[in-house]
Amino acid sequence: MKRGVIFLSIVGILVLAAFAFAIGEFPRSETLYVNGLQWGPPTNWNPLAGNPSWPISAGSGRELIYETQFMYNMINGKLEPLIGEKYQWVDNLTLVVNLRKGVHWQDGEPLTSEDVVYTLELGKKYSTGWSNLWLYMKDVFTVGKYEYVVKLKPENPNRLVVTDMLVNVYVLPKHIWEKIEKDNNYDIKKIREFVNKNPIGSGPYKLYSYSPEKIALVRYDDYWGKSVFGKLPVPKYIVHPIFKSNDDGNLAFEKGNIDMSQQFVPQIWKMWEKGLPIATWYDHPPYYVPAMIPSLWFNLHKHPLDIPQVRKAIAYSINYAKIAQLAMTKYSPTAKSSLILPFGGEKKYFNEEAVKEYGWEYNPKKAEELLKSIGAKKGRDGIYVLKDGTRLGPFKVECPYGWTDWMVSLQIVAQSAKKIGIDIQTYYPDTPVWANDRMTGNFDMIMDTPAPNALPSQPWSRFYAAMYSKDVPPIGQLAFRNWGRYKNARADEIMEKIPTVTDENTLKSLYTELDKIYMRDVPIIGLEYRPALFYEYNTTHWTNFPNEKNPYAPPQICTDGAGIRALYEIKPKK
Amino acid sequence: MKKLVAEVENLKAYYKVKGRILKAVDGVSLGLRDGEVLGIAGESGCGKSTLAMSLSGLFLPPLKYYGGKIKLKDIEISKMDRKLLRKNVLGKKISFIPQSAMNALNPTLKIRNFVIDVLKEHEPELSEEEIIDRVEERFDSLSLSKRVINSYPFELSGGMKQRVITVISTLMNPEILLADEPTSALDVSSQHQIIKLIKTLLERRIVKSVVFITHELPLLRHIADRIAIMYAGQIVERGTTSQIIFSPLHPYTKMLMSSIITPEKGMKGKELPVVSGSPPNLYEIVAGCRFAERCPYVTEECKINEIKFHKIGDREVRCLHPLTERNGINAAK
Amino acid sequence: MELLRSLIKSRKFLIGTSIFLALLLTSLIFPLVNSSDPLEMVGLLYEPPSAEHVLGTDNFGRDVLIEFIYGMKTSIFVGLVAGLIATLIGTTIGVIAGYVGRLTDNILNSTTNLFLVIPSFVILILLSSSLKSRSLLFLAIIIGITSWPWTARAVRAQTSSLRTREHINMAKLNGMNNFEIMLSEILPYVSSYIFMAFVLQVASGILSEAGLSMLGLGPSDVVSLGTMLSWALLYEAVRTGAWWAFFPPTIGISLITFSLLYMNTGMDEIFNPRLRGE
Amino acid sequence: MSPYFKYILGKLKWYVLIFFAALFLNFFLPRLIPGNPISALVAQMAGGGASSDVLNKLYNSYIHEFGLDHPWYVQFIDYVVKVFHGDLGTSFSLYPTKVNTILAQALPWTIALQVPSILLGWILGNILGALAAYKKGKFDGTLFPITLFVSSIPYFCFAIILLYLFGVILNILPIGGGYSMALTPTFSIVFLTDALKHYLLPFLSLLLVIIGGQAIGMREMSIYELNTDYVRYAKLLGVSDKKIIRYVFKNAMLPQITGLSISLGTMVGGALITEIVFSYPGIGTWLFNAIRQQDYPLIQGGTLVITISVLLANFLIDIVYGIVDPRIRASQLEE
Repeated sequence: MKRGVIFLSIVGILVLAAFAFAIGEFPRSETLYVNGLQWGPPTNWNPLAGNPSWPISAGSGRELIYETQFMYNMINGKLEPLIGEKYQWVDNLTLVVNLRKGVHWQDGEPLTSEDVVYTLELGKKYSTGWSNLWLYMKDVFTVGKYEYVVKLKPENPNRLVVTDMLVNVYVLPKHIWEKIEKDNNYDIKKIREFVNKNPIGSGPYKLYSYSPEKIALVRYDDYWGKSVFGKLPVPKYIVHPIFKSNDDGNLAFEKGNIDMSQQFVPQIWKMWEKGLPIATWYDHPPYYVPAMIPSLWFNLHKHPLDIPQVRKAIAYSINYAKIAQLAMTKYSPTAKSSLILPFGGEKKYFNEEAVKEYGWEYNPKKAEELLKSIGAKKGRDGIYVLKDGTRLGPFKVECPYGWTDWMVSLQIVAQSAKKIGIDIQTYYPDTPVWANDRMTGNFDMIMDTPAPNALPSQPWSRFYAAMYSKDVPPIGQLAFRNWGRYKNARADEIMEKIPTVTDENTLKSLYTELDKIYMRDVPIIGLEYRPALFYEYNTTHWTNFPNEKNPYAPPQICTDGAGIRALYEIKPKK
Repeated sequence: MKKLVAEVENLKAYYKVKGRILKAVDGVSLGLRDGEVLGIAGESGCGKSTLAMSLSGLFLPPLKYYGGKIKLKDIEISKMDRKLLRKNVLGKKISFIPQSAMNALNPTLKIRNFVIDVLKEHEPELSEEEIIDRVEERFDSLSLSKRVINSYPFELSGGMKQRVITVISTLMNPEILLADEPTSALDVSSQHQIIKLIKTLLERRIVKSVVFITHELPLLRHIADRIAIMYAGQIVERGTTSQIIFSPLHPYTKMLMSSIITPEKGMKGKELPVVSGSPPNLYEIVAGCRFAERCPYVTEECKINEIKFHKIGDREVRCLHPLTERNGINAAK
Repeated sequence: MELLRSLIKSRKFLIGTSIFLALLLTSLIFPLVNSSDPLEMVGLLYEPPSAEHVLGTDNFGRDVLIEFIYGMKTSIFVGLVAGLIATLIGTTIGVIAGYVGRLTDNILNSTTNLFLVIPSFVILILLSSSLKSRSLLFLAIIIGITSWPWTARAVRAQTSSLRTREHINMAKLNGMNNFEIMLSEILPYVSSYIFMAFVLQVASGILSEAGLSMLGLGPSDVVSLGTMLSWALLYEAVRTGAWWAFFPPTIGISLITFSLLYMNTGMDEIFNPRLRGE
Repeated sequence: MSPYFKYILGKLKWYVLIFFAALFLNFFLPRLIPGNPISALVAQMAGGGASSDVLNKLYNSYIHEFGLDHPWYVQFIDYVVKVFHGDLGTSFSLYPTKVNTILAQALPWTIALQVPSILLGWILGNILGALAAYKKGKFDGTLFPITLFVSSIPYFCFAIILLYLFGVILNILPIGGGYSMALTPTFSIVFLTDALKHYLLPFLSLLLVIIGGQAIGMREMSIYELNTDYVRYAKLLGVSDKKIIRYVFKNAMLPQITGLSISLGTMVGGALITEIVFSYPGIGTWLFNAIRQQDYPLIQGGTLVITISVLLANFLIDIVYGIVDPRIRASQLEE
């Protein structure tokens, strides 16, 4: 009897405790749910580790915990002040940056130019994501508490890459990281293993909790920006659930459990046609703002793909409109034959006439004419054979399994090519295999995006990733760009020149010349235009998200770059 | 003449498989007297095992009862409720020794537990100790080792298993023991032991009468008092042991007697036919004598009507042209 | 001949075989009648069934019905080849282990058990991820070489029960060598079991292909029922309610497997009369 | 030494052997996959425009950190030594998370999903099979083809159909994951009911297919046993049906126990796919992601944990089997 009473009371206490635990960890009206920015479980928040988790991960939560000096606005290509107040190239080799006064870290310490210089120098000391800066930077030093100067190397003065640094390198607190360095004996291997569970940044949010299923941030109410912007971000919590498949994430978004999503949702307009309170930046095709060019790369050292006419024939055979419609479900305008985007910040360099004169478009007839012009004949199986007896195929075209829009794009490439008489077969290995094939040049054709970022240095970065030949080892060894091993002295020369030029007219003519070389040699074929980040929102719980008609912030998912301004303006529904 | 302990009249037991009927026992009549061993012989597939099963009154599907009577003294068991039959008759009044001792015992059950299960079924008031006492006593008296009781079946040799089964079957002193080829899978010395055991059981009146079924007609010489020869679901000849063995009337009996019999060990259910030719298809029985196909003395007359029993002296035979008793030459010629 | 007659009499065998043959023949004859390329992209993403596309279109805008029929052919092909390989390896190992006995048996049987215990599907996933060429034949071979242990086990059991039979002893006395004995005295006696095991292996081969393909490890450039499922899952057919993308392959795989299992049950009842319940 | 102990010892020897073979396979199979895990890792962290030199350095430092620059036998010995110290290494793709940590998080989900579904499926399947064999006739005639068809549906197809039916059409159950994103795993009613909701579909899809497969096996075994001589003999001795069914059930169960131990590997394999389809946070999902990422330590750890669990389960079954089936002990005596 007695035992029974004890047992019952234990059960009772447990039940009560259980309820106490479960009630409202994240009140819905104070929590913004986002997804599509982190796929695996979180591992660390260490910017030196190489693969930090959201929001430290590259290009998806740049101003939340740690901040960059300026905020990039992908719509107009401008750099907006944050920690940095202004920057100026005083001459071709000297950059002067002024920081805002009164910025402080989340532990109360002031943020000064010491911190910025220290951070940049970490990249010199260790292999980090921003170590490449030191290929172009000679020196960096402070001038007082709120100013610092970057000196470029006269032999390699790349202003574009150094400018990128202002919007994509997190500023780290010197007083904390010095200690971490010391604790780990200045051994980068050990420093990388540092998980940084409690990152101290300068931003408006702190890491609240994490598990393999989600990452939660909580607002830091003493944020320095409160006085500057006059208010704090509205959501008290930002939670990023980690879904294991697109399905789960998209369903949660559809149901309103996710407020802002960066996932690829095929045919998203069907959601609002169903009456759901869902929207994207544009309410019409292409729905998102295009920023990158996923492309088809050729192995330029494999016969017969080393023949430009063969590559160009393939370029003519591809039905770009179909890719935009079917693979991208209308999220892409039909791709043009240029490495310069005809939109946004780089539109000014796009040369319509040059593209018309030297470029290609979907035209199967022209493709076959081109093949015939180099003496190719159709074999009995319907596939062309070159004069030297080389059959055009079977070529393997490769992209990672699970990258759904790419998989469809390549299916269309294969089917299009088959129709004009080139045998292309799709191959979808796992991501590491694809990544490795790409780097070692172990492919016929492979799909990849050159320089997949929205950065101030575009479209230079794109050309550089696709065509710059210096430091690129031959096929078989690991390369880290220019997968096809393209080589052209004049192109290299132009690419070296562009980052040092300030005159817009010169720049335009240089880009046009570069683009003409690209169209002549066809080292890669742009297949579609893709947004840097998908941005779709559900107004069930939060409203006043920015969009084309209310463009108070760019579509940078409310948490990244200049897009973070949205966090101050969205409103809870009740 | 001793009194009858059991009587079978025109028993019909057929197999019904997928709508077709196999007439395995097709009108058999028999009488079993107190204290005697009745031998039933025939080649495989003649229905003798089915007859043995049917005599127990338990028709296990797909075997079905189609007519006739089985009378045990005054009880008519052929139409008895199966539950009552199993409770009151089987094991107690009629008991059975199955053909292959090899698989007749549950491999995962000790002899001891099986015996308890069997006896409890019939005498629920007995305690386990009493049962074991009684069984041990019985084993002792039949000079079988008591240790066996605590064994699993697979720990016993084939001959031993068969003897154990014989003892178990007779634990409740049944009036009739149906022995279905109890020796067919055994070597010669084990065969002798079993036959000796059955004789002992009879002498001590533990069982009153035995029906001994075998395909080896000569074997019956040492044990049976009377013999019935079975062919194609019917008894074709009946008589005393010496009559059947030494002066068969039916040509089939003669053939059974004269053929060399080589039972193959371990090939149950696949014994070679002991006589040339094969028995008729029991699904579609032809008119006339069922042996006609194989009979060396067949005449047109044989194939017309069903052959009835003919009395020749005190003997009965289903044959239009029985052999003479003296030299086996067809009497009609 | 008599075996065949008794097989035909088994309703289960008959039903199973007719379903299987019907599916197989459809998949073989259809391409002769209709020359459409199953890879042709005739529509847009997940168009619902219409008069033009009876089963709608899939994520690539392809006609699901045509894909389904070609997919069935692929799946059956993989199943047959994998089944054949598994049966060959399994029979060889089973017969040798069962007949030779002793140490050979010990070694072979231990190997067999090893492969039975380790989840073979995991090995299958690892092996097929390591394939550079995702061709149909390779896939079938890999499935075959990971699924033989079941056959080996069954054949070994049958063979060792035969080992002490009279006719084998007689063959030995007549100077036949082990190889000849295995070939002429054992194989014929276990052939019915081998065939039954083969049927089961075909079924399991089809399932393995479907499982692998569903994880994205299937053949490239060929439609199989498994790849159809994989695409449906990858392209969110379940969430978007495009049932026509995943229902046909599901039914297809299940029907083929069911027909083979039913066939097998029918045969089992004939070869093991006790199961007939008579 | 008692024969039973000898039997167990004999089995144990054999399991240790398999364990080592598995250890070996676990190490080598992942390394057969072409390409290498580091290029993906480096590619992932390198924004566009980074120079070859920097990335090259990064690449080499990772190769060194992960010990991939050592010859394979050194790596293998290192791995084995670590395994015996209970250390499964550090994940590549989730660097610097320990494999132990990841698996410890995943294992409870897998066990909670698989153990009950396999056991319950086995028990229910056996009862159903025995019932079908015993009742025969229409019960069996309709039940058998249905069961066979259900067991012909692959685990994952079944999972997809259940997902569509309950998750999308009826919209009453979640379509994936282990629990709702708004919750944190705690011991609370809200959490438990939520987890249960997520549990239902994967559990059901496993359960039904396992029931089907087991019922078919049991039906066959029971029919076989029902037609054995000992059943006939017991009947002829007047033993009641109740007792006979007990004999039959027990004897038919015995091969089913070995059957369970043998098909455990297959079942676990099937359950892994189910986890993947339902994005269930168990070992299967992790293992699959690890394979996709060529995360050697995580693949090795995952397959090792699965192999060990299957081996352990088999060993347990062997012990039980030795107790229930006297023939096993006897056969051990003969040797």
